[in-house]
Amino acid sequence: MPREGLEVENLHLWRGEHHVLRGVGFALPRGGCLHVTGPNGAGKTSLLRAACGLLYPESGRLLWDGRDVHEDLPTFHSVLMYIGHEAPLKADLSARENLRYWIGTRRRIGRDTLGAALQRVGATAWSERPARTLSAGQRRRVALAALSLLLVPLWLLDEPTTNLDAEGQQLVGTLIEEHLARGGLVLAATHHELPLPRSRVQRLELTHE
Amino acid sequence: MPREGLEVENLHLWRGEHHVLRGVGFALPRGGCLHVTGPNGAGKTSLLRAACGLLYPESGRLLWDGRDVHEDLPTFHSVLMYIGHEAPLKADLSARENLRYWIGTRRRIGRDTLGAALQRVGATAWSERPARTLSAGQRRRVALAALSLLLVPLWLLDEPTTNLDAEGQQLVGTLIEEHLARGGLVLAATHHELPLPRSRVQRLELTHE
Amino acid sequence: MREFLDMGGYAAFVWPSYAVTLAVVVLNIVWARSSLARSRAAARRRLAAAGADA
Amino acid sequence: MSDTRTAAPDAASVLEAARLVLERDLTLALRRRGQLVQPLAFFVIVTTLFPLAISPELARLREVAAGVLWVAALLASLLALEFLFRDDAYDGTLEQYALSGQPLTGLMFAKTAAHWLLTGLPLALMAPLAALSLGAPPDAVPGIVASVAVGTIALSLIGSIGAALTLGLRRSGVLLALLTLPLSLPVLIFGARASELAIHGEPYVAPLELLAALAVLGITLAPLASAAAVRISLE
Amino acid sequence: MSDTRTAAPDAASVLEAARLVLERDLTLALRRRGQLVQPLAFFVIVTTLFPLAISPELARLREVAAGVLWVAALLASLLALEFLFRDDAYDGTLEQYALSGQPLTGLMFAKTAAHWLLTGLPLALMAPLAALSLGAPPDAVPGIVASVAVGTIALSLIGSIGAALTLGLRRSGVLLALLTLPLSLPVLIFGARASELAIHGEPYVAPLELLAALAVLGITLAPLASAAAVRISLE
Amino acid sequence: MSWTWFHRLASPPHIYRLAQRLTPWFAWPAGALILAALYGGLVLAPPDYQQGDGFRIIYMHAPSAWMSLMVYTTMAVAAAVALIWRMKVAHAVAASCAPIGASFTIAALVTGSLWGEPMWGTWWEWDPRLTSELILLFLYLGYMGLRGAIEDPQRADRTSAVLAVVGIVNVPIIHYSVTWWNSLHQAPSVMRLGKPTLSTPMLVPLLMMMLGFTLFFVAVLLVRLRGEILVRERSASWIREVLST
Ligand code: HEM
Ligand SMILES: Nc1ncnc2c1ncn2[C@@H]1O[C@H](COP(=O)(O)OP(=O)(O)OP(=O)(O)O)[C@@H](O)[C@H]1O
Ligand SMILES: Nc1ncnc2c1ncn2[C@@H]1O[C@H](COP(=O)(O)OP(=O)(O)OP(=O)(O)O)[C@@H](O)[C@H]1O
Ligand SMILES: [Mg+2]
Ligand SMILES: [Mg+2]
Repeated sequence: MPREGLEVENLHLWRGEHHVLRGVGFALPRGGCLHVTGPNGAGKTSLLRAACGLLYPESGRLLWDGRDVHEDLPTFHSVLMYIGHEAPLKADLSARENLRYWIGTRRRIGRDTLGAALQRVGATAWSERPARTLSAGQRRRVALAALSLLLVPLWLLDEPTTNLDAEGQQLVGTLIEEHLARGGLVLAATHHELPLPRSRVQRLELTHE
Repeated sequence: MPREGLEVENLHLWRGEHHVLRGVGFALPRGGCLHVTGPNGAGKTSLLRAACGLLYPESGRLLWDGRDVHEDLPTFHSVLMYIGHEAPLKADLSARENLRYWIGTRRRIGRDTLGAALQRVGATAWSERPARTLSAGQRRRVALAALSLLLVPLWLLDEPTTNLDAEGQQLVGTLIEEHLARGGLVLAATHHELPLPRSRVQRLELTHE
Repeated sequence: MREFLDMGGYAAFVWPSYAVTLAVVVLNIVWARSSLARSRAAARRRLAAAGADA
Repeated sequence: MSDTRTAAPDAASVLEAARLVLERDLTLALRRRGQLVQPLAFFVIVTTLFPLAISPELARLREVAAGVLWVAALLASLLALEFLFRDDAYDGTLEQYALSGQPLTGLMFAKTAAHWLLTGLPLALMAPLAALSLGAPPDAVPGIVASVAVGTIALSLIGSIGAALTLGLRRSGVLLALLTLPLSLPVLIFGARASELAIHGEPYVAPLELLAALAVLGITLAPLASAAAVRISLE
Repeated sequence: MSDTRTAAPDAASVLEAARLVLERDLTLALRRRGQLVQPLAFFVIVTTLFPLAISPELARLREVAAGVLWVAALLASLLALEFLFRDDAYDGTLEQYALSGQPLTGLMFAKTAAHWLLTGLPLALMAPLAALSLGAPPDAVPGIVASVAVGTIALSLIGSIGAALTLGLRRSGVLLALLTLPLSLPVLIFGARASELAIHGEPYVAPLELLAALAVLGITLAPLASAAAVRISLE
Repeated sequence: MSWTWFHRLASPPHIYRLAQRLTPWFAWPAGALILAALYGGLVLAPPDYQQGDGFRIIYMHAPSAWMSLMVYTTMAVAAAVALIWRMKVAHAVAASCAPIGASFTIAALVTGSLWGEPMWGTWWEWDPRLTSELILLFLYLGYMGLRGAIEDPQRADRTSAVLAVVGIVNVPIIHYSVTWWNSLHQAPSVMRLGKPTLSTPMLVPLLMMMLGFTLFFVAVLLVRLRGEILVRERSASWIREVLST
């Protein structure tokens, strides 16, 4: 029987002239959290983008529940959520509208659910203002709301705690813990400790060369 | 005799419909470092942008060496350096070229000086690559190099440690300490501790309302 | 010979056509070889740089 | 507990997703008051430039009316195109579309439809006015409206390919024109011929059919090509 | 110790700063191989569109040659304009210019000069070819080159105001055209008249002088206006 | 299983060496055919009864025009293969084709123009055949411009491949434009179903020239291909080997 979860085998990835990932491999079971660390330019972002199929590795395999994801990318994409360095918000739409159009392409979503998610990230006060006027941390919080709305199994988070205040960082920890408890998988890259009990977290340290 | 350094008196700033800064004031003498903290959306970025004259406050005064800065903005600008949430890099230029054109509009700069600054931030290996291909932390490091090249008195830093690895965060601390030692002033906003001895740092906590 | 060169009065059209087309042929040889030489030089440089790293 | 294991029962269908994409683009355009009138205004200005640059005699103008009209429509459509994908690429929206698990082709089709609704359709409604001011007879109006409406569908579709191809590139404006204009030439030729025939009161069905054929070809091929190009641009 | 107290002795002068801004924009354009030929290619394509849309007869084309030439030049200049400030606004460069302690007017002037060198000048050099292919006589070449060269200076300057004004706005392309075109109308009219006179072998000095006057007016006013607009956009 | 030979065949080192070995087998016959066809076309073929010696432009024009279309088709097919199977070698083929095709398109336009002046009394006419051939040139230029504008070689490959595939719609338009629209341009005389309409002494040099140009294209393509493969290859070991020779 194929193993459940995400498996990465011997990944080699080039970016331009640069051999960034040299044989990275790991297995992330259901309910597992992998914390990717490493110095600037080690390839954390590249690994995350390769793991969601946005970058195509030179060699190596990427398996979801035992199946090569490149055989059917759309299906793989429908089980994952990737949040990069920047929250993908439209400057002219409010936080609420942004969420509606962003999450709406993936699942049906009611007004109440949306309101609850916004409230959870402390966005009620500014959820109707154009995203252009939001502060850096507020933008991040909208991304967190999106995350909490999509109950897909695999979360790929690039520096999820950036720009967040102490309470926001704690919220990231809570969201991740809840996700793990319901059998989700988290692959997160940060330079700081994840706001989680250490025992819950596997680590992968990328290095130069 | 007017006092040296930066003084902010009773600053009131509106952003759109939003009264963000309500009577903020502080005095930052030569060699002083002010760490602005506060929850997301408290107005840290707004304060920094107002302090360098990009935002015009509703009321209150901003004094540099005892003179109102709005009387002669260009002169005030020539003594300060502001680094915002994003490093202002041109995607098609290399790190070295970016620095040359960015810093070059302010001071004459030799090849060696530039090389030394790049080396200091650990950029030698990737200083000739287009900025488009740099990782988030590498971009930040280029901004640090710019900072170290401009020996202007007043540094305004918005989350300077974002995206930096442990060593990069330490570098920020060292740069700030050196700057303070030569009589410079630093106004920095972060959610994390500044990598400096606590005794060197004044704190200003902004709150909602 | 002169008659041949005159091309029945069409010399001004025939010869330029031949010149242009044959020039394209020759230039293609030159360009292809120089492009290959450039790539080889670049590959050599890359190898040297990789060697320096290791 | 197990809700992360099975496909969510409330997953959105492609149609729902495409409808939301379309709605989003229309909302965004309407949000800026006056956004809607811009391609129109551009079109009107270009068609008024000509009389200024050439000659104000109506007889002479009528001769070139169809050509001017079509070149203006082509350029107006092109100018608006730039923004079809670019903002979405900058702010990461396209990335999320590509990762949405929905067929990207469908979402691209929705975006192109929004572009046509926001530029092509208003241009078609506006064209008669411009044509009349250039000396075309009132009888020509139906033919002109029909040809501009159908032709701009093809232009939007061709343009979506060009816009997607130039996504990663800064300063892509001129390159976009360079890539799109050659492919748009047939549209221009048939469109101008249809309008010219309409202006001269002759039957214009033949070129209009060719325009329609181009539009159908575009509908089947362009979303595929631009989805492929978008995916590549994210690499 | 005290080097933060006095103005640095190695401070760059405005001239040096402006030279660097100019050099930077030229470097950026040259970086992409082929960037330089793009406005040209666009210009050539637009001038080939017209014969297709209007009629291939040279006699008829010659009548509209000057107008076509100028509308194409205007649009080529406009398309390239979008990028004059937009990228710099996105990546924070303009902010740094505004905070550089240098007079922003000088830096704006340098940016506009770069724009002209990259679009206006090549257009002027290319215009004769386009004119000849549209049936203009060879004698008209000096007049056409001169009028396009001088006219595009004015266009770049006017455009810089428009580009700066629309900075804060996304989707600014069409709005930019809307703001810039009316201001560019005089340039278009005098330019087309000068070219037309040149094509018909008549003296074209009068409109050329008016073009030059417009360019000089632009040089004195436009950088001031665009510097002010840039500052506002940063608030 | 059955794919192993395919991948070995398409592996960069194999193709590189194969290209190196095959080049002379195309280059020399191409040279011989072109020289022979030149002699046949300029000396042996009799003057045309209508066009006199002016018709001899055909030996440059028709082969160049043929090349412009054939090379584009090759490029588009290679691009499609490369996109679908993610084959670097196919990308390298497509990239090698563009400059060759563009140069012969220019040759076709110039020779056509030089032929048009004496035959139709005009250098240029906005006729469907001529216009669509000009569009072909713009497509080649757009393809190369797009490649040049993208720094990352892999993205450049894949993006420009989409354009190459899309542009293929232009090829049948060029070919059939003479039949679909009534046009100034000659109706097909060689490339048509059934019997060619040219007389044998005129036809033979033309066919030889076309074949010669085609072989020439393959030879040039093979040379360029090696360079393009080198640019794309990451594994250092065989490059070192190849460069040492
Ligand atoms: C700039 C002007 C011209 C252009 C762009 C042009 C373009 C072309 C093209 C693209 C083909 C290849 C068609 C195919 O293989 O499907 C072709 C073939 C040919 N052209 Fe031209 N042409 C031009 C002028 C002329 C003129 C003036 C003549 C003669 C009076 C001429 C005679 C021919 C002939 C005989 C063929 C071979 C036809 C065949 O065997 O299919 N062309 N031309
Ligand atoms: N243009 C604007 N119009 C209206 N409100 C604005 C505008 N810009 C910012 N704001 C609001 O002003 C407040 C302060 O924003 P600011 O960016 O200064 O916060 P911050 O303290 O830097 O937050 P963070 O920690 O998230 O970076 C926020 O609530 C923000 O939503
Ligand atoms: N398109 C590209 N071309 C060439 N090199 C690239 C490209 N993109 C990224 N790189 C390089 O690949 C390396 C890995 O980049 P990546 O963004 O994955 O690093 P990271 O670990 O996320 O760093 P950070 O901590 O700074 O976010 C870096 O050295 C970067 O410069
Ligand atoms: Mg990263
Ligand atoms: Mg902030």
